[in-house]
Formats: sequence, structure tokens, C-alpha cells
Amino acid sequence: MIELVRVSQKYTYKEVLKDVTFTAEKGQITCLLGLNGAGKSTILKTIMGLTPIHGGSIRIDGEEINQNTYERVSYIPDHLAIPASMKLSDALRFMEDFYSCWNKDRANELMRFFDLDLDERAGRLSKGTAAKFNLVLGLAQDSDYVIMDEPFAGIDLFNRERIAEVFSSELVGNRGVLLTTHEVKEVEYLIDKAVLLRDGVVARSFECEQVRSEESKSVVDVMKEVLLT
Amino acid sequence: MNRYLKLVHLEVHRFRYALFSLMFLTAAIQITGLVHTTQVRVKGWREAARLGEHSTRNFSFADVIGDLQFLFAIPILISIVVLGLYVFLIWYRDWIGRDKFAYRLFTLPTVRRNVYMAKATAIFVFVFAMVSFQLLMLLLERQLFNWMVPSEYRMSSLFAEAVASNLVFVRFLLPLDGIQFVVYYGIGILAVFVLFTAVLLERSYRLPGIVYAILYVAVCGAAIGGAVYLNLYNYFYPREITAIRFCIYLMVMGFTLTLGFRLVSKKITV
Amino acid sequence: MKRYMITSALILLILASLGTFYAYGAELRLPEYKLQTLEGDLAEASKLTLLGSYVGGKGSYPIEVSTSGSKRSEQTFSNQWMKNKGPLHDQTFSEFKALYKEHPGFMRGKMGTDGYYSDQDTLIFAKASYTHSKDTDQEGTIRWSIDSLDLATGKQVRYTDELTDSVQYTNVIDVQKAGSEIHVLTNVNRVNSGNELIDMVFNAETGLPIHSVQVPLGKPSRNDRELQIQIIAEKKPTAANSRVLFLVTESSKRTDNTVSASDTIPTIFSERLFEYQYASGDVKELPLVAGAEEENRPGSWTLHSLERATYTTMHLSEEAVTINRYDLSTGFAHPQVTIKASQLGKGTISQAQVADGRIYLLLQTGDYFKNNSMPIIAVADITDGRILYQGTPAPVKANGRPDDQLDDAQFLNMTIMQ
Amino acid sequence: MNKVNEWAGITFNSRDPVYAQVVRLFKEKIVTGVIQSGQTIPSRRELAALLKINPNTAQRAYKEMEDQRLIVTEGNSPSRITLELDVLRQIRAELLGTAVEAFVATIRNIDVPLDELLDVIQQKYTEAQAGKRQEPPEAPFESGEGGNNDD
Repeated sequence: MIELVRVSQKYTYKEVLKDVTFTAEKGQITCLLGLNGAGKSTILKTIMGLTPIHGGSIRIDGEEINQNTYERVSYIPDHLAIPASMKLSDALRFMEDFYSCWNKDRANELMRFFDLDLDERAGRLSKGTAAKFNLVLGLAQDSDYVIMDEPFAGIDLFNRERIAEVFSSELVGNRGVLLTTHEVKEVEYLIDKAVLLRDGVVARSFECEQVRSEESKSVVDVMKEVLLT
Repeated sequence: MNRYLKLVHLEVHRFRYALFSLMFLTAAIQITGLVHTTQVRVKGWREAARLGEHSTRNFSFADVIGDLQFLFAIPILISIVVLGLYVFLIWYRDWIGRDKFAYRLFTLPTVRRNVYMAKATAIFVFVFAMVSFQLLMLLLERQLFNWMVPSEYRMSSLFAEAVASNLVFVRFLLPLDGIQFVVYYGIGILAVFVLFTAVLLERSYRLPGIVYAILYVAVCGAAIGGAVYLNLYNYFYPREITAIRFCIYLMVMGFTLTLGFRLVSKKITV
Repeated sequence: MKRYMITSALILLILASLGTFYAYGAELRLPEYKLQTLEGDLAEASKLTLLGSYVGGKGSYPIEVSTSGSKRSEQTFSNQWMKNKGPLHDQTFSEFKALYKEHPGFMRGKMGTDGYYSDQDTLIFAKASYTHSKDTDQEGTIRWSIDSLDLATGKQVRYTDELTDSVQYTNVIDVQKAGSEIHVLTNVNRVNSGNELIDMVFNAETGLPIHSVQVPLGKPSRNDRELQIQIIAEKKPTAANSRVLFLVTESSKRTDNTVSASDTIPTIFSERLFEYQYASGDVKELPLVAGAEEENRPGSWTLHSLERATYTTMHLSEEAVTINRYDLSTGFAHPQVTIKASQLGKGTISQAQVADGRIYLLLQTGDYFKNNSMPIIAVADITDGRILYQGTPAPVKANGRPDDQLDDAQFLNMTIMQ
Repeated sequence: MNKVNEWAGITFNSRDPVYAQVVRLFKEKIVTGVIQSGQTIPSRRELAALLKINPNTAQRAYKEMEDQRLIVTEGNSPSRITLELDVLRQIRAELLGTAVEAFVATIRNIDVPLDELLDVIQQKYTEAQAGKRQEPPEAPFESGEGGNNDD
């Protein structure tokens, strides 16, 4: 379980996050929803220790962030963070070099699934292909959690479907997934739980099926209700 | 192989073409200069021999290196400037650019100080590789000199003499005294750490961080400079002054590394 | 491992080249020299060190040679940082090495060799410094400080005294203990007038200043003449001596705007030698040893020294060295000793020193600026002028230097370890 | 078990629980004979992937279907559609009932005598049956439910 308790962050006196509290369970898909600038990516970065927090705590299965966190939580940032000159095969070897949780077979399977060319250089990939390769790097780790920042941003329709397929497939399996997006439609039926953020504050967090059955509202309905009023 | 060494390799690998270019530049400029100067010398001696004049003294490889002070200094200065800039760029290149490699680098499953130390080690490898390359070049250049100059005009010289005849070598790059080498490069290593920590201050606190970084560099610079020019011979024995200097360096080093490690693992923002 | 090749190769390159360079290549080896005996007993030259420089190849490097061989005498970085023991480490008086070893606390920060005194009970160091006042019109302060170490108890005390005055600088010339008094003979240099010698007397027990004696030096007999004072104090820095000598030379006044070369050598009218007794404060004129006329000859000069009760003058020219010795306590004059350069086969005398009953001579055998001919050193007995040893530096090892550069060394100075 | 086209292109109503819609989808497929009783059905994860829904939702739907005895799971073998005729009949009646209820609700405001209505129904039904024989079977509820989730 990824657990954030009253996490706050300031950036030169401006509060970016304020008392953010939510959990993302293993075996569930949790989605951070919010408008641009609501602090979605920042939350993911705080979980990965990529930006400091100024209050509250973040625990992963009860442990504070340490170097082992990165073996248990794989992070898929919103861009492909691999030097442009690197070949994809080199990038895979680089990952294998550093991550003891790297699953080579799964990496190969994913490369086939997304139909990626090992000899291509990272800098020459199209946006959609780069996003797919980015998923390969994150999902080929035998991690307990996968964190994805805007996996659909700027991706064409065909590739979006291909990426969406991943969530319900064995490639994600029983891991916990935490993702951010501002395009709810892609994930509406995929997510277990939604956490709505507005200006760095958790406006509401809910189980999607529960809202549908108890309030007969769609995720989008709740979002509109919460964020636009 | 542990992750620190892998990270060192990664950093070396990323800079390899620049490093090879610097080496190539050094070789090209120095060999060109050496060949030209040697040719001029040989020609002069031949002319003198033809006119029946006897020159007072033959010339040695060290003489030619001594003639080439400025030319030899150019590639060295260029290398120093490039490596000096890269002390900063080795960090900033991970933030700028399309790949923003910092996202990957800082989520690798290893303690962050390994990232810091690996970057520092890579810089040291580049510096020492350039110095070593210079030594190799001198060997090669001496061979070249021996081929070019007929033995009747040639005077033999020690390798160290050739090094000593170029001020850039003997004063900065390759002091003949081993202890001096250790002290010079030790201070250089310390300076790299101070600059690294300054970069991390900026990366952690951004705009106000620049002010902290400048102050930090000023304070450390004053401490290191003060230690170098420490003039307390009125009271202390030379070895005690050496010990005091050493303590100051260790303190600056300890503080810089502690702060640097803390910033890189807790405060930095990608 | 293959994919880590670049890094491995670079690190190997670094280790191999820097390692080899600093293990073998960085030493700027010079040919090695040794004192070669021409005649006599080599042991006689064991305290002698020849100083010079090696000028073969490119550049010039200071070098010293003794009976044990030769070495570079530069202050290297390692020496400055790691090896030097103190500011007096390289003094030719070996007693300082012992003092550093035995009393490192007392010796801390003490510069200069003149301020020391020691006997079996105490070790004393005195310093006189002048501090200008911040206001330029005001008088500054002369400050004496005396450090005294009780050798039996190891107790160290400091006495100080101050005097307001306006001078240029001050320095201690000699420190002696007479009974329960410590005498600090201080030179005070004033602007526009000659030096003054002040004997500051302190109580050795309490450290309180007792009185000060201005040592009378006389006045020039005419306005266009001036006095030059040469102080001849005990030669061994820490040794006790009950007296100090002054050689007072009256000469024509040097004018500031001297034009011709002959003007720069002042005419000497008289030379008088005085003895100052610390205990009594008496000043007594002693009969002069050598004639002023002879001393004034160009290319020759006289050196004076005082060692316990023995006053030694050494008159030196290229051809000969003449030594006179007097026992001041008895008034006995030792027989005069003269050693001629011609006695030693070849060369001209360039330096001579007297130490521990021996005369040390350095003879240059050629024009050393043109050809690098090696000098000759000679050691003679001071009592009868008998030559005990003659030798010359000779290369013993080329150390990679070509044969024709082996004798590219010039030795112009010598020091005697005492 | 390559049934990709069988499940493709299905869209859900975003305001109703997805698991309930999956259950209903199964019921319709059974009633229309697209899946036979006794046939093995995809695993939960396979179904989630085919429908592009959350595996937990698929799990819940299966649980619901098990509770309604619509499917049976024995040990580790894949789940199957039940062979119990009672259950199947009941589903058929349930679906027919809800469809007719919806139909009645729609036309209630049109003032038409029952006879005339029955005639129209008979005529349309005969036409539909004739058309159905020429085209591959399609899930009938699909057109009725789509387009609702797009606001």
C-alpha cells in the first residue's frame, strides 16, 4: 500500500500540495485526476523522492522511501528518460544492469507486444513509440507498484488503446497501479479508485463502482461536480 | 559490479566523445608544434654546419618543449576550460534536454550519494586521463623528436627535464614532486566537490539556492585559499602548519560531502 | 566486462602512466658527485659541504656535495610541507637540531640565531622588536621579551620590558648571563644617525629590568667622517661568553650621490678594537691585529671571530690566507699561520673558514663561468698551518646524463657544520 | 479460445456499475445463444483485457454470476456457463421482462389499442427475424445502451 498522510509541499512559499492524504492499494488501479497544475505529477514525484516534502509522510508498505523503494515501485515518468543517443537494446541492458527486479523475459514480451525495434535510438522514437517504450521500462520490473505519469498524454488514438490494454493485462498483473491523467475517458472503466485533486488539495477520493451504484454517477460526473463548482 | 562503478562507467560513457576530442586536439596541436619547431631547429643547425659555424651546444627534446610553452599550453587550457564547464554540465545535462535523464538517474535503486560520487569520480577520471594522455604524448613526442633530429645535433635529456622545461607542466599539471602532485590534485578534487555541492544547492532551492551556492563557494574558497596561504610560521612548525592545512581541507571536505549527500538524497527537485 | 572497456582502459591508463611517472620518471636526476681525496685524510672534510649548482642540460639546479655524496639542495614542496623541522632547521650549527628535538615547545616560533644563550641550567632566548605607533608623529615602542627555560624543572617564563622611542628598527645581537643578570645586547638603528648599542640588563630571577647601559662607541673625529661598527660576538649561537668585541672603523662619509666608482670605496682613517665586559660594563681598547692599510687593499678582506676567549682574525686574499689568534683572557698571541694558494698546487683562494681548530679553504681552479673546472678544498691545522686534506668533487654516477654534461657543475660556496 | 471479435467494441454506460453491465452482457449472450450453456468462458483477467475493464470489476461480475448460479467454477478449471435449465429460463424471462417493460414505457404515451399494437409487433418481429437470418448474430442491447456515456 502506498500511503500518503497529510503530505504538503511548498515551492518558494507557494503551497503546491496541502495535506494530501490517500492510499493506493496493491492489486488496484488508483487514478489521480485533476486539472493541469493541480499537483498530480508532483505527488508522484514526492513518492519517488524526486522532490522533497515539507510535511506529512509517505510510506510504501509501511516503509519510508529508501533506495529499495525503487526496486518495489517502478516509475514511468511522462517522458522517456533515456539519453537520446542510446539504442533501445542498450537502454534495456542499462535497466537490467541497475534493477535487480528486472524481468528480462517480460521485457522481451513487452517489446513484442508493442512491436518495438531494438536497434532504434531513443531520440528517434515518435511520441507514441517513446511512450510505449517508456511503459516497457516500467513494466518489465518485477515491482509491487507501478506509478505512471500521464501515460496517454499526446498519444494518438490507436496507441492509446494499445496502452490501455496493458492495464487489464497480465503485464500489470496483481501490482498496484497509481497513475495520473487528465483524460478520464481512457481509464474510466479501468480504474478502481479515483483521487480528485484541486489546487494541491484532495477534493474527493472514491471507489468508482461504488459511486456508480450508489449515486448513479460516472467518474466524469463526479469530477465535474467537484472540480467545476 | 556494484552500482557505483556502473554509474561511473555510465558517466564516462556519456562524455567519451568529448574526451576523445580533447585528446585528439591536444595531440594535433602539440605534434604540429613540435614537428614545426624541430624542423626549424634542425634547419638552423644544418645551415650553421654548412657555413662552418659550430654552435655552442646541441639541442635536446627538453629544449624544444621549452620553446613550445605557449603552444603546449593552449590545448591544456582548452581542456581545463571544457572539463571545468563540464563540472556543472554533468549535473545540468540531466535536467535540460528532451530526456531529462535525472528522472531515471534519481530513481535508480541505489543510494543517491552513489550518483554524486559517480559524477565526481567521472570528472576525476577525465582529468587524470587527460594528464596521463599528456604523459603518453610526451613519450611519443620524444620518439618523434629522436627520429627527426640527426644524432649529431641531438643532446639527450631526461624525461623529467622535458616536463620541467614547460611551466604549465611543472607548475600545475605534473609537478615533479609527488607530494605536490597529491596536494594540488587533492585541492582540485576538493574544489570539484565544493562546486558539486553548490550546484546541488541551486538545484534544491532554485533562485535563493543560487545565493546559497555563491556564499558556499565563497566560504569554502576562503577556507581552502586561507589554508594554502596560511602563514603562521611565527608560531607553528612547518609540519604543524601542514597538519592544520590538512585539517582545514578535511573539514571542508567532510562538510561539503555531508551537505552534498544530504541535498542529493533529500532536498533535490527533479 | 567488455562493455565497461572505455572506463577500465582509462583507469588503467591513469594508474600505469601516473604510477610509472611518479615512481621513475618524475625525478629530475642529476649526476652524483663525491668529494675525491687528492691527499690526506677524508675524515677531515666530513663537516664540509660544498654548495653549487648543476647547469648541464636545460636549467640550473642547486646541488650540494660532501664526503657522503651529493644531493639536490632545493627546498622542495615535500621538504616545506612534510620534512622541515623549524625555521633554523638548515642552520650550519648543529645545536639547533638538538634544541628542536629536546625543547620543541621553547623553540616554537623563534627565528634568528642571535638571541640564544644556554648553560647547564637555563636556555634563554631574547627578542627586541619595534612597533611603530599608529600615529606617525608619535613615538613607537621597543619591546624586549625574554624567554627563559629552566632546564632542570622544564619551567618556562617570559619577561618583558618596553621603552617608548622613535627608531627605525631594533635587533638583538647577543644574549649572555653574568651571575644573576641577563644581558641583552641590542642594536638600535635610528634614522639619520648611526647605530646605538644598548645592553639591557635584567634580573635573571625576577625578570625585572635592572638598568641599561649605552655602550660608548666614540664619535667621528671630523664632520665628514663616519664610524662603522662591526660587532664581534660569540660565534656559537648559544654558547656563553663574558665579552663582546667591537671593531670601530672611521672612514670618509659616503655621499648619497656618488658618481664615480672610486667614491664608493670610502677611505679608512682608523680602525680600533674594543672589548665590552658584560659583568662589569667596562669598555677596554685592545691592540689591533692587522694593519688597516693592508686590509683596505682591493681583492682582500679580513674576517673576525670570537670563540670563548679566543679572538681570531683571518686575512684573506686570492693568494694566501693569514690567521692570527689571541687569547683575550691571558693576552697570549698564538703564532701567526699563513697558507699560500701555491702550497696547494693550483687555483686561487675564494673562501676560507675557521672552525674547531681547522682552517677550511675553497680554491677555484679556473674561470668557472667559462669552463666548469672543479674547485679544490683544503683543510689545514690552525696551530701550524699543516695541510691535512685536499680534495675535489668528482662525478661518480651519471644518472642518465650524457658524459659531456657530467662536469657541468659549479661550486662557489662552502659551509661547515658546527 | 480466440473470441476477440465476440467481445470487441462493447461500450458501457458510465453511470451504472460496470460489473452489473458485465453480468447483463453475459445474460444477453446466453439468451441470444452467442454463448452456449456449458461453454467455458474467459478467465477474469482475460475478460478484463477483452472488455478493457478493470480486472477487479471482472472479478466482481464473476462473483455476482456465481451467486446467481449463472456460471459455475469447479476447483482450478475455468468457469463455465451453467447447465441448469431453470436458471437459463429464469434469465430469459428476466431479460424479456425488462425489455418489454422498457418497450411499454416508451410507447405508453402513444395512444394505441393493444390489438393494433400487437399487429405492429408481429409485423416488425417477422421482418427482424428474417433479417437476422442473413446477418451474423449481434448483441441486441448494444445499440440501446451506447452513446449515453458521452456528455
